[in-house]
Amino acid sequence: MDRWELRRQDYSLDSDQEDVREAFSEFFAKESPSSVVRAAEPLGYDAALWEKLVGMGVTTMSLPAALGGDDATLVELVLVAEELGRNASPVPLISHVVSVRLLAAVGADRAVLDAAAAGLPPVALALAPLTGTSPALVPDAAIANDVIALSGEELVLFRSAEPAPFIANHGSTPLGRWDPAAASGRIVLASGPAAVSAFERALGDWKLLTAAALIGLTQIALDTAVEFAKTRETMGVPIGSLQGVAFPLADVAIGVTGARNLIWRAAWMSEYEPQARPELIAMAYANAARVATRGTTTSAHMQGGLGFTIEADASLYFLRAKGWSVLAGDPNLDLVGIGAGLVVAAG
Amino acid sequence: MDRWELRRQDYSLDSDQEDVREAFSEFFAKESPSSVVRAAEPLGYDAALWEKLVGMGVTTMSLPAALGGDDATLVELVLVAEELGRNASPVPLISHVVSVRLLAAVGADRAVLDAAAAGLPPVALALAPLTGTSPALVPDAAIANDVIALSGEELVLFRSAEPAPFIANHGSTPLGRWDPAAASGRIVLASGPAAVSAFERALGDWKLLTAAALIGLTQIALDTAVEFAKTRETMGVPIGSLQGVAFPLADVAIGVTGARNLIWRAAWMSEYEPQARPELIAMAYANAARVATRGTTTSAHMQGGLGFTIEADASLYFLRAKGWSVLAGDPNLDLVGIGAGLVVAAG
Amino acid sequence: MDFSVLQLTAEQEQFAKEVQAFLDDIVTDEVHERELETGDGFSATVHLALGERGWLYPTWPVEHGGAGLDAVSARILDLELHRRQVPDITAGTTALVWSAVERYLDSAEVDTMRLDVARGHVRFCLGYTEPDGGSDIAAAKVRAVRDGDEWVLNGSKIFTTGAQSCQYTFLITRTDPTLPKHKGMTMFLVPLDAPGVEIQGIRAFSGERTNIVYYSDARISDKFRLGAVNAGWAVLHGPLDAEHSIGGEESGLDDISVGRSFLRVLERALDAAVDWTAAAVRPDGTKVADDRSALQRIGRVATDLEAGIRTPGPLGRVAGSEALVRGSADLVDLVGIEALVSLGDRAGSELGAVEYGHRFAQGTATYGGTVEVFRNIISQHVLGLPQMNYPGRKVFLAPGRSDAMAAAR
Amino acid sequence: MDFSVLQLTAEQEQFAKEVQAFLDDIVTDEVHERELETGDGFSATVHLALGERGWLYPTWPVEHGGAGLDAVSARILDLELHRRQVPDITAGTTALVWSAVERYLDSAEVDTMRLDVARGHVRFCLGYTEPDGGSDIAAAKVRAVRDGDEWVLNGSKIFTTGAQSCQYTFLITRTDPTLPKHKGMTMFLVPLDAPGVEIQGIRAFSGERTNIVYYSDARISDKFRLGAVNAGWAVLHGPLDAEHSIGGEESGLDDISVGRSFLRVLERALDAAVDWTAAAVRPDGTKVADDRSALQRIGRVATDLEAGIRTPGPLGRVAGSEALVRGSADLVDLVGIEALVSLGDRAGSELGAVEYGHRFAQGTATYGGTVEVFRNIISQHVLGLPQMNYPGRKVFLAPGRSDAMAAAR
Repeated sequence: MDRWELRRQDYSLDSDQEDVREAFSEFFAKESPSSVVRAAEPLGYDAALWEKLVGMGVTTMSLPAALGGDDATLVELVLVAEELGRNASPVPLISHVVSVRLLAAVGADRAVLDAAAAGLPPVALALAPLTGTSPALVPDAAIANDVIALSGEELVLFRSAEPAPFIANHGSTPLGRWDPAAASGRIVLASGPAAVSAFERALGDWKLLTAAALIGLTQIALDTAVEFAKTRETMGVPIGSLQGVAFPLADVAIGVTGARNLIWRAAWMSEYEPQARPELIAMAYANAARVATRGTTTSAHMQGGLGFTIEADASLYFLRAKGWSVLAGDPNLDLVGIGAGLVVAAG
Repeated sequence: MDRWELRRQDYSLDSDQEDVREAFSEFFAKESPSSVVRAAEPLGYDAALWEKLVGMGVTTMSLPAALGGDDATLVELVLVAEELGRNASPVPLISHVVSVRLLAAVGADRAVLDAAAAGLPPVALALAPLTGTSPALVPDAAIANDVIALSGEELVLFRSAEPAPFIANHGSTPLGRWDPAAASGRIVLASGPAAVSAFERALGDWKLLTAAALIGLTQIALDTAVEFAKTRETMGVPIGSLQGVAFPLADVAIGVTGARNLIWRAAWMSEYEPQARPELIAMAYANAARVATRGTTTSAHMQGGLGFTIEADASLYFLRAKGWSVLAGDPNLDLVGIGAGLVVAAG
Repeated sequence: MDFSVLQLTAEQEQFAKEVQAFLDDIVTDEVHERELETGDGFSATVHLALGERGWLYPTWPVEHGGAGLDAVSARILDLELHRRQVPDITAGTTALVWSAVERYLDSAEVDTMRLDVARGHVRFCLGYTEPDGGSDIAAAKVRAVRDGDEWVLNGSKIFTTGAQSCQYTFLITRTDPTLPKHKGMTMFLVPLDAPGVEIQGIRAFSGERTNIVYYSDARISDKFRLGAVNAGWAVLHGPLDAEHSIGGEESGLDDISVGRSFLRVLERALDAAVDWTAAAVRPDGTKVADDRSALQRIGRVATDLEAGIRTPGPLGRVAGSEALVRGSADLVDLVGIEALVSLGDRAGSELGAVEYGHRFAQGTATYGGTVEVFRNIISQHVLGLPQMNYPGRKVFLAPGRSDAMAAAR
Repeated sequence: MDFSVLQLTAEQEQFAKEVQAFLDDIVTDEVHERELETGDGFSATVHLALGERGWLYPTWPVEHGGAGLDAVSARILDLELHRRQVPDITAGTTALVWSAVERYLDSAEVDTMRLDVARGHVRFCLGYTEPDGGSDIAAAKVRAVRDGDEWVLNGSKIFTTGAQSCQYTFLITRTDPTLPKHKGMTMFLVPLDAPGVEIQGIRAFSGERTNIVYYSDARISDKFRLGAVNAGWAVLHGPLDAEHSIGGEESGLDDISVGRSFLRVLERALDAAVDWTAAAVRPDGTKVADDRSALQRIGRVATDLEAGIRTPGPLGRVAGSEALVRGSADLVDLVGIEALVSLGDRAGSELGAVEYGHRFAQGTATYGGTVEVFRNIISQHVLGLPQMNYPGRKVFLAPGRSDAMAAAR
């Protein structure tokens, strides 16, 4: 990589992007307060909320206009995903949007694409390639009839009459123990290298959107902790005036701010120059996973014993931060991949 | 490992051990103040100081009485090494003592052993097995004529007319670029599996003593920073009363205290039940390297800009902490070994 | 220095067998299932069965309801209870409070109560923290107002863990708001069945239950006052210092780290993750056991665990919590998606220990004072750093404890 | 949002070539050798040569001694200077001070001085910190006493970096000790050749040189006073805010992180360690490049580096320093014993960047205020947390900056 390349460093949002952010910020704030999040536990799915969100056009916004979409880019999608995360919203937005983009990218049959884009029920994506035909844990499979998976050399849309059995989990997401052998239909979307590269691109999209959601989650966790620290007193002073409280929260702010910009940059590059810095996705994702783990832990902790209770919203953020960040497996393997890429480039 | 084994947990020193600790504490405090340490830079060797230390019997104390020693155990040696570290003392005590123990363990010729035990000049140990005959960086080789090294299947004492050329280095230790091909004499001490196991035992001893020295270094760095924090004021209060200063220093204290006990336990086990928990040496060493890196960094930093100057003793500790902790290579590889051992035991 | 395996006498060997057989009998699956469901930190059947044998306070003399055990036998029993994960929070709080009760309650009452405590029929919880008070115990606002031979209590306490399983709470109250913060407090042993006392459960995301206890014109007899009126801070200090400081009495037998029990949770999580690693195959067909990046992280967690176990007293309290918080998160990462499956949905797999560990970990940074409270203690009493003169300055330890802390260095 | 490669005009392309040719000429090996030896952070030959072309303050109009460059051309020049590691500390301090000089010095003096500054003949350093004062600048004790049309200075300043290469120091003094801390201070531009001014060098373990400057009855003309008597805190604030806050002017061209320059040191160390990893073979014959535990750590450092570059303003200041401090230590570990060889003893190997990085890193946690100062700024101005009411409370930022900070969030 050329460390002296003359690139713009413009992180500002244009007015369309500001509008997208604001619209979804308002939507989630209104429709998905923490009471809604709690009511959807443990499954982590509010079908009515999802239906409203589909009504906002979220499932098609990033499709080309020719396919009924709005040509939104990954940059807009990460803005939406952050707002989702900021409300810990119980909707399968990320895997569904990524799946629909994948169907469009591989030129899936228009009927298949349109049905998926309709969003009801959502489509799930198996984040790890299938090994044999044994059941696998698949995010959102507990609420989806259709699951897209890389199976050997083929990218396949598996159809089932019923969603997979729900497995209760740390982050209250609609995790299913999904059995490819139980599928009643099987549509091959691509095969050979095209299948693998389409899958990897989709996995990259998923990681970027999940990174954004994790940062939204961490931002709200931080905001909650800051409010607590402003008002709670110990030894006659607000706890937030103590460096032992303020400095760890400042570190969360530092982490969140850098992580957000790194995600934006990775999304922009992924959209406009996907070959230029492919490792940025892995960096944005692994970094967000770490920032979220630490940030939500710190934010819950700074609320003392209260932050450890299920009544505190801090608990929602803490559990989801870890619960979302390992759905695609160990995020540290992304670091290994980054290191390997650098060493190969140098070798 | 049996996590429920009924073992004693007695970390107290007996009176002999207290005497050893006190004697060397006094010796180093008197003979090796920081002015002596600075005067010996960059080589990191004060021959007169070393001669005095040899006079204390340090080179023979851990030999069996039959070989002219005092039957001191690894436990006493780690106490001595910590005192050395606490004064950043410019003497090759660790590699020399380990080398002499190694000579005794392999039943080296009495003349060879006695000459080595005399300590003048010191004997060095190559911490990595030789690869071919190319020159290698060997700690203390810049002041030693004799270097012990594992060469293929043989453990060899190489003799040279002159010490290896000194290579200036981060921690101001007598690092030499030592060339086995330039040796004028070559005494085979052991061969085959016996050579490897003797070398590994010596390397374990070296790691334990180095861990202890690193902890001594970190303790004095902490003590120095605490004194500074008690007296230095900002915003009308002593900086040590600010949690932003006090908490990181408390973390150093926690790290040092646990690391010291872990070293003691590893030394005791290595001496009395070397087969029971062999990974304790790697744990004690990798942990000490990390605690020392962080602890001396924090301690220097808490002295602000002054802690960054070469005039501050903090600089002596900071540079040596890293400079001593990678002499045997990447300490993180010990963590890989620990993990591998656990997984093999479980598999 | 001595880390040798204990050589048991024939009697001790026999005792160990007896303990195992007894616990095999009373610590049933049902005990653990009930604990998972309720989060009580208490099993009445086990508690009473142990009390029956004098094994709740096993070193107490037999005539006081103990079993007169020697230190080694007591350690055997203690390890077996931990190994079987016997819910023990209420046993712990009862023990903490008893030292103050024994010293300050009317001696006739003490004599009556001692056997009930030893047998397990009387149990105590801690009424320190208030809903808006955090770790600043000396800011207590629950009011106690004298009315003849009675006191009238009003206010509420939070984190009164185990109240639902106890007969009394060890309550710190404000009896004179006009006096300086630490001078106007009085301690009581409050019967939890008194009218006006209401217990409301709160669940932590670890599954543990704690409580808010409301006092609404609750009336208690003056005989339940511990120590002099307005001298409550001194009464509190025995149990508080015990909670804040070195656990073992330097017996050379006990674990030296106050955080040892947290680290047992990390041990279970680590062992489960190591077992998983030994067997796991990734989708690409490679074995996790061959991945040195995974092995390095296992090595790191195992090392932090070992260092934590070796860190004494309150320093070990912080080291243990930090090792668990960080290590459990690392182990979830390592195992990945399979680590997310809830303990209850796991049908016997050991991996639940990883998921549980990550939830449980967070509470350990708060129990008995946050890690920040302990860092303050270490800063002042181990390092001797100056104390900030906050408007409502807190005294963490009685003066006498400083020396013990410094000695722990 | 735009991260595209800049499309240069023909003129800009031409300018880039011109810059390269010119710098090839003036930034010689000798310049770097001298810097390694002296730690001055300054090369007189390079500084004057840049000044001659108007490239010290390249966006200044030509008539002021600048080169009237457009923003893109200025960025081209800036990157080339960084790429060639041109010693630039004194250029930086001069730029910080100039804004205050221009505003507060007598306008005739300013007009005289401007061209000399632009040409590089007049240079400024910062006289803020005192030997016993730490980062609390407002605690300044250096006394300035009026004597007719002169001021008499007594006291000493530390960390006056570059004083040995400068003509003036931007000095904060105490002119009225009876007024509250922030109200009794006055700023001066002190000629360093004035009698009674003595400069004494101090070396950092990074090799950088800084100074203690002693003032012993040093007399300076009142014309060197900047701003009103006792109004020094306001005068100081322009340069101090610039140092503490967002570097670029949101041009969309400049690096957003105040810590960017620290991270260039980490970049060099990382690149060297990666090159080493690609080739290194361990004594057991395995390649380091095949060791996933090594690759993971490289990936971590590269990721922290990338995140640091993306972190804006003072947040990036902390992120950059922390990434460098942690990352450089990790890279020394990775490379092992070969990483210890001193930069000077390395005979051209790139690995010196790792060893140097680990030494240099530590200063970045202190420059322009410690990372703790910046965490305070972030706590108060980004998070809006309440400020402790310390006896000698410090004002980090002028009130107006709060909004800019909040906007950076």
